Amino acid sequence: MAYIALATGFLLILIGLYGALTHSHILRMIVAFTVANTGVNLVLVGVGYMGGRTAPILDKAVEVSAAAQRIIDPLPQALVLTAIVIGLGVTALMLTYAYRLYVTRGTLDISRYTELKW
Amino acid sequence: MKPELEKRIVKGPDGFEFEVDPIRDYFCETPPTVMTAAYSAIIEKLFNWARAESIWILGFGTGCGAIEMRPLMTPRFDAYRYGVQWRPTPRQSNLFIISGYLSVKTLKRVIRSYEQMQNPKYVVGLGSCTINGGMYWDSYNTIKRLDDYLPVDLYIAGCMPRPEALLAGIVELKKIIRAGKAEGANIYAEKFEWYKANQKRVIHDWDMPDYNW
Amino acid sequence: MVSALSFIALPLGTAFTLGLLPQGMQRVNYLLTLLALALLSLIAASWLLAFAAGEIATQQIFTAGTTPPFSINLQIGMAEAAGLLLLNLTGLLSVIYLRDTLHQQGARAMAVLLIFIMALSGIVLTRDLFNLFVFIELTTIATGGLILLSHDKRALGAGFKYLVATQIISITLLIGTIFLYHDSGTLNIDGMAAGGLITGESLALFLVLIALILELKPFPANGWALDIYESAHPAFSAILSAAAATAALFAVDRLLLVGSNSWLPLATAVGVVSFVGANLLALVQRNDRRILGYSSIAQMGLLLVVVGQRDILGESYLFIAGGILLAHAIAKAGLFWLSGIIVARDLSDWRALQRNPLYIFAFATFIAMLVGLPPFPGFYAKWDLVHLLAAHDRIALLLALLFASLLEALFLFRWFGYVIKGEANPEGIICARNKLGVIAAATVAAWGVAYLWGEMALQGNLLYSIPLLAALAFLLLEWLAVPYKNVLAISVLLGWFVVNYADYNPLQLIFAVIILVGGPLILLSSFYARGRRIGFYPATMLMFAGMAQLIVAKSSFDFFAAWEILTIGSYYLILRGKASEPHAISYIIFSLGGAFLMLTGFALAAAGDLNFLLSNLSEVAPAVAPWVFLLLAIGFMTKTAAIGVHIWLPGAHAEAESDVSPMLSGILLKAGLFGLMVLMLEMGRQSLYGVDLTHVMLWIGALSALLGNLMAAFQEDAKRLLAYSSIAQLGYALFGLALMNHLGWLLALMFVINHFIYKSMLFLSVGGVAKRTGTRLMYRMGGLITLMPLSFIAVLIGIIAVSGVPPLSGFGGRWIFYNAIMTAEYRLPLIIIFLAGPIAFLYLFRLIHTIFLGQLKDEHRQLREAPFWMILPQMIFVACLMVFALVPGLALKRVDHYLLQYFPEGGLSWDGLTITSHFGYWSPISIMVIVGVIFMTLFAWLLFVNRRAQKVKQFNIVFAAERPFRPETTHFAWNFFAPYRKALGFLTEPLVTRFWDAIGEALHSLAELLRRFYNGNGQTYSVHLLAFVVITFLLARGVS
Amino acid sequence: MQFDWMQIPYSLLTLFIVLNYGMLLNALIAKIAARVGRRHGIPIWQNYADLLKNYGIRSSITHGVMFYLGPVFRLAGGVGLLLFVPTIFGSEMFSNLSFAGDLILALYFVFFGTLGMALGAGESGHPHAAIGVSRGLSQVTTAELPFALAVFAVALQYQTLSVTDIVAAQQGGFLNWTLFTNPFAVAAAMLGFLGSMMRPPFDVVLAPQEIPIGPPTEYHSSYLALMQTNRMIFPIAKIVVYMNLFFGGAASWPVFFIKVFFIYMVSVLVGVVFPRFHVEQSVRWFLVWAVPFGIIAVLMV
Repeated sequence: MAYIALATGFLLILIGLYGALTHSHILRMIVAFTVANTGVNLVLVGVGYMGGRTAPILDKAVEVSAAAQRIIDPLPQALVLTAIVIGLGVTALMLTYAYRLYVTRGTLDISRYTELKW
Repeated sequence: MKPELEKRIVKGPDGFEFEVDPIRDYFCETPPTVMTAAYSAIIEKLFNWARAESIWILGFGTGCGAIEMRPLMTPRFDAYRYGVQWRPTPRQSNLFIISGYLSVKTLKRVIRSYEQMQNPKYVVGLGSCTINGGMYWDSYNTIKRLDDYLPVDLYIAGCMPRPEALLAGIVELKKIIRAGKAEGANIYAEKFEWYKANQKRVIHDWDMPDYNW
Repeated sequence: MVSALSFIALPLGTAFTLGLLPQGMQRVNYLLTLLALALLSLIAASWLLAFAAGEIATQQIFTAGTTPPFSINLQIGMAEAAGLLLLNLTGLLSVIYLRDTLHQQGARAMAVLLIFIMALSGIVLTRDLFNLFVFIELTTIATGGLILLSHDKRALGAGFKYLVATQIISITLLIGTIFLYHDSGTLNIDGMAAGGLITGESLALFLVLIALILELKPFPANGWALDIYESAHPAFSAILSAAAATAALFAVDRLLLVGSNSWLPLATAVGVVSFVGANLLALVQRNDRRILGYSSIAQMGLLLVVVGQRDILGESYLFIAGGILLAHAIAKAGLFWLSGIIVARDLSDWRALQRNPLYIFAFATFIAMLVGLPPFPGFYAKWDLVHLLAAHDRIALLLALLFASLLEALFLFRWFGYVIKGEANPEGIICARNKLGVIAAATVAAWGVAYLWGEMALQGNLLYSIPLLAALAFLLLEWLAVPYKNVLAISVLLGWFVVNYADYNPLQLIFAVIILVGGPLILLSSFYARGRRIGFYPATMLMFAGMAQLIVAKSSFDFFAAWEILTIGSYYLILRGKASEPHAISYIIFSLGGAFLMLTGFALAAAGDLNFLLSNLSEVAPAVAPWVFLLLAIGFMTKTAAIGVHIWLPGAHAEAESDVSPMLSGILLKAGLFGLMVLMLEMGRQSLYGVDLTHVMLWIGALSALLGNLMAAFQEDAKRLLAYSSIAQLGYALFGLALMNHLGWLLALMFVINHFIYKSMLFLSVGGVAKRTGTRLMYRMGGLITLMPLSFIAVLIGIIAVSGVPPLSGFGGRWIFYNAIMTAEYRLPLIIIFLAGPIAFLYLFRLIHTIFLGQLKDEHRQLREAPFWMILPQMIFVACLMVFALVPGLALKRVDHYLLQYFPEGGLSWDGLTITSHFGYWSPISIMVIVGVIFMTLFAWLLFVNRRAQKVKQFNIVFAAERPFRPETTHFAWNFFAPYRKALGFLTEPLVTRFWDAIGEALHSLAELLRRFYNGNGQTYSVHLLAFVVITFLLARGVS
Repeated sequence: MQFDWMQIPYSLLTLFIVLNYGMLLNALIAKIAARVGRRHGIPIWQNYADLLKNYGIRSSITHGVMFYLGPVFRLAGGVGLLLFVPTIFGSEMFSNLSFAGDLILALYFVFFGTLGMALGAGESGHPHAAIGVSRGLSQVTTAELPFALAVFAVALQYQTLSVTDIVAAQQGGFLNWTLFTNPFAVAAAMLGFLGSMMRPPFDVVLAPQEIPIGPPTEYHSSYLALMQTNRMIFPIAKIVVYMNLFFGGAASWPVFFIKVFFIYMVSVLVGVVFPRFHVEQSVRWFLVWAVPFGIIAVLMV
């Protein structure tokens, strides 16, 4: 299972990057990066997953004493949560930019924004 | 007057403007003076001998007679034997041979060159034209009497005189010099105004100072 | 001590407070922001002081009540404290700078700025990998926000490109992080390093590392960053360049701990490519902010190299990295801030700075700091870096760094040249008090850091040297009028000479007299100047300070520092000329190039000894000794303008001011000779691949003499003529030294003295004439002898002396020359130098004839003699020349004895009036008397026989029975040696100039070509990023 | 060697002898050249008359101070050169003022007159004077080169720069002359000699009609007389240097007269046969034909 998650994650990353590089529409790029981010998150979770263990929630099902052997490492999941939040922030910022760009220049084609170069 | 000799206003590098009068500023205008012998008689005699034995002719052929001067340098006549040689610059020459007819245009150059020679200096008129105009006696643009314009020490008559005649003339001139009688330069200085008046009478585009140092 | 957590908590808290405060209280918000940053700066300063004083050791701060790996920990040490101080101060100053913009944008902008500073502080402090990621993402978001501060509409597009790039970086970083965690079971960086589970080959480690390196915007995957630098608000760019890059560097430095140094070569490689590439591309930039962006990237590359080389830098690591980092941060922030007050964006628009010398001073400070000139920290740091690199045989890297530094110097100084020269647009600058305050603070900080680094340097603080201080003191006296400053300068130089007189050995004494007595003599001519002459005295005194220090330097460091100082001083001096901008740049480039070669030479010789004594040059290992000799010799020869590296000289000397040219020619060039003397005294003969290097120098000297003379003969410009003549004269001196025998050296010293006297004199006279006539072209002068008789006399005496005709002192030089070559081992070069000799007559005659003789021009008819103050030193020089011609023993006797200890054979005998060598004899006084008597007798004779001479005027010449047309057409002057040009003109084909031009052209074309790479499209930049990652990885793998 | 007041009259005596010898020699040479052209030629005393006449010219002009001083420089250079070199070997009387300096002094003092003359001519303001100087200086740069190389070779050969010592080393039979011990040096020097004697093919400097005799165009009367005096002394003084360096010097006046005559004849023989060179041609000629001999001489010593 973990391998499927990992493979899917990497695939998503590649799809995302491919999308971001091949589409010149800014919104499509943002979507593509979101896909890639999802892939990254999937990889994070996939790497952290340990076969046959349960979720790291200490309740009746998992005794505190046996927790170390029964639950998976909670850290990657915490990381994923943070990463998702940050990803959201960045995506929001990018969208803001997209909006402002559209307002000022009336286009969302990234190849039109090349007045700064060389 | 040629434009380059006209007065003009010139601006210096610092922006200051002033007048330049070429004739006055470029040329020395002092008239010639009579220069008598400066040393005792015996030294002057020695000098006169040297002057006679060292005759430097200005290499300026003013007319058709110039052709007769050239053979003097050849082995056949070899004027060098008599201490004669040709100099390319009037500064170093003593003898000016006016070789034949003299057009007014050339006269101007002759005057300039003559005045640039140093005292003592001698003039020889070669051929009849320098005496009375010769066959050009009625020409509109040659002078008739060289004597009116420059003090001539010696005439060599003929049309044209042969090189031998020229050679004989030079030997005759040497005698005059040795006798201390070749004072053309001083005569020119003495009668400067008369000569100038004569010169200016025929030269209408006079565009030089009165005496060319 | 206030907890280091406050660096996170305080800005965060303030930011939230700002958010909570009601809208419209801008003043309060602003004060709050200021207060927070000021407080943070204070805290950082207190930490730094505590560390510096040794009161506390490096501290760990644990969060969440447990130790790693179960919690995040922070660490603060000396480096971190310094970094934090830098970050927060930059933030504080930028906030002050941004006052108006922030008032306009409101509390949110301030909050974002605070968050930005907080995140950067976090990057510096944290030891947790994921935490690092979070902080980096925070800076990204904050950056995204702050870019919008700019008024430039293009900033939007740039910001979006930036976000795209950071997306890719963060993906790389995250994936790397999780796999690192997977491999090591911890996110604590120290834990990973200590655990040893992460090997050098780890792909995960590579990904993290490359992501952090990408944060440094390495060349060439950095188009997005350049766009930001170009379009963002300069104050923000200042933070981005000075602070954000610093933080990223801390992160890279920390990550490299993992994997036991195996990725250091990667950092080095990326660094060196960035350093070279960015500097190269900067060559063709015209936009000020973009050029600063390139320069930032280059500096980051350099720092990455330092980080990558930390395995060999040992204890000096922090000193070097800190020096370069601080120099970069302060200078770059300062320049960005300056850019904020300039209205337009072209480099030449900075001319508006001319309005106030203080701006220029700040600008010069920043430029010097960036280039790494003394006394700024970069200088000490580069010195140590180069020495350590050389000690560990990393020569290729060393050369690459120096080459790139040269490129950097090229574009920076060229820029400086644009700014100093040309018409300024008075509207081109907007001054606000707060902005000026910030710039002033940066300038002060620059000098403060310079002082600090000097204090820490092993070699001692350059700012303690009295000559340098004296030179700098003249900066403070700029408000005085010229006469006062001139008196002061003269007395300072003479005073220094009197104080140190007793300590000089005879060799040093000769040079000391030329510098410290000859200098004031030339300075006499400066009295003619009016007004305040801003900039002249500090530059002059800087040059003299360098020279004065140079001749007494004991260690290679002191020598090199003095060399750099005199180079800077003379550069500023040269730059003062009217049309001297291109020549000044070629001067500084050749000088710095030479200096870098010297630096390499010293570093090779020192073998790791950071305080190498010059006297140890004789004990350099035989394997490197010839290389050391070669490098140092080439370095010195750039200053003596030996043929091949001479092209800077003619223009520089010709275009300089009237009183500067003699200083340059008479005094400055001697620095190179002094260096060569020290070098050859210590190292003697060296041969490389069987070629005797002194033999090569003989050829160079001879060719310099020949070609210098030949080119001088074909000049139309009087000062250029003299300049080429200097090349030739120095060629003779070089030749003398390379003879490596007693008389050869004496010859060189004789030339040193003679050349100083007559060339200073000639430059002064020609300068005076040029001043009066308003031109330097000789064919436009003529006939000035009666109008400027004293100048004529100076030139006449000068040319007789130069040509070596008895009875003047030049003949002494020739006499010693012939005696010296009697024992020469190599005879072929002599042929060249024999040919060179008579050619000197050509240009000397031309000089005096076309200026003073011949036909006077209309417009010069009312000229006056040159100003008194220019004539006075000339007359003194004439007197000196006469005295030296009569009693050369006065100066040479002691040197002759002194040289005996190095070259025991072949000294001269100085008994009585006659100077006797093994081969011949020479009696200067007798010659003078005999020639004088003959001359006077004949003159009297001529006066007697020619007493009635009539004085005539200029057109009273025989002219084939005609008269001259005009003076211009009668003055035979232009292309004076036309037949000679027909015969030997092919030797003066400007091959060397073409060679250097071609190199310059090639570099510029390459840069022009390479920069097409940055096509401005965000997607292309992403491709660059990805390709960079992949290619770097492949290369790294391939190499290891 | 030290100075002694007696050396002054002795030197003046040398000067007197050389001046008169020069007058006659120059006339003789002119006669020989005339005979080549099948002319009779000038009287042998012609030079005296010319000189006297020029001193006797009453008027003169001056263009300025340097113009006035030019001939003084010129003659001082000639006289100085003569007096700085010992004329007669082994004679205390005719070693002149050579205590003041060695060969190098002579070598460089040659330029004293040249330079002064060039300056004087320059002040006349005459373009032809400047053109002549330009040509002369151009030509001298390469004409001097083979000579300088030869001098250097000779100095190396005898390990001294003292003229007296060089002559001393050549005593004892004509096979000891440098001519035979170092033929390459002599060859180079003699080719250079051609260039410094102002005779064809190297006399374009004084081209009479094209640039009316070049530098002295404006000189006349007593100035010219001074220069003529120099013309009598200077070539002899120069030949004395050659004679001392390459042809064993002269131990007595008769030997001196003969050697000087024959050395002078070298340039005359070449001069009457060859036409004139352009400046650039002569520059190339010296570099191609004369300098290699000099190089061989220097390398072979």
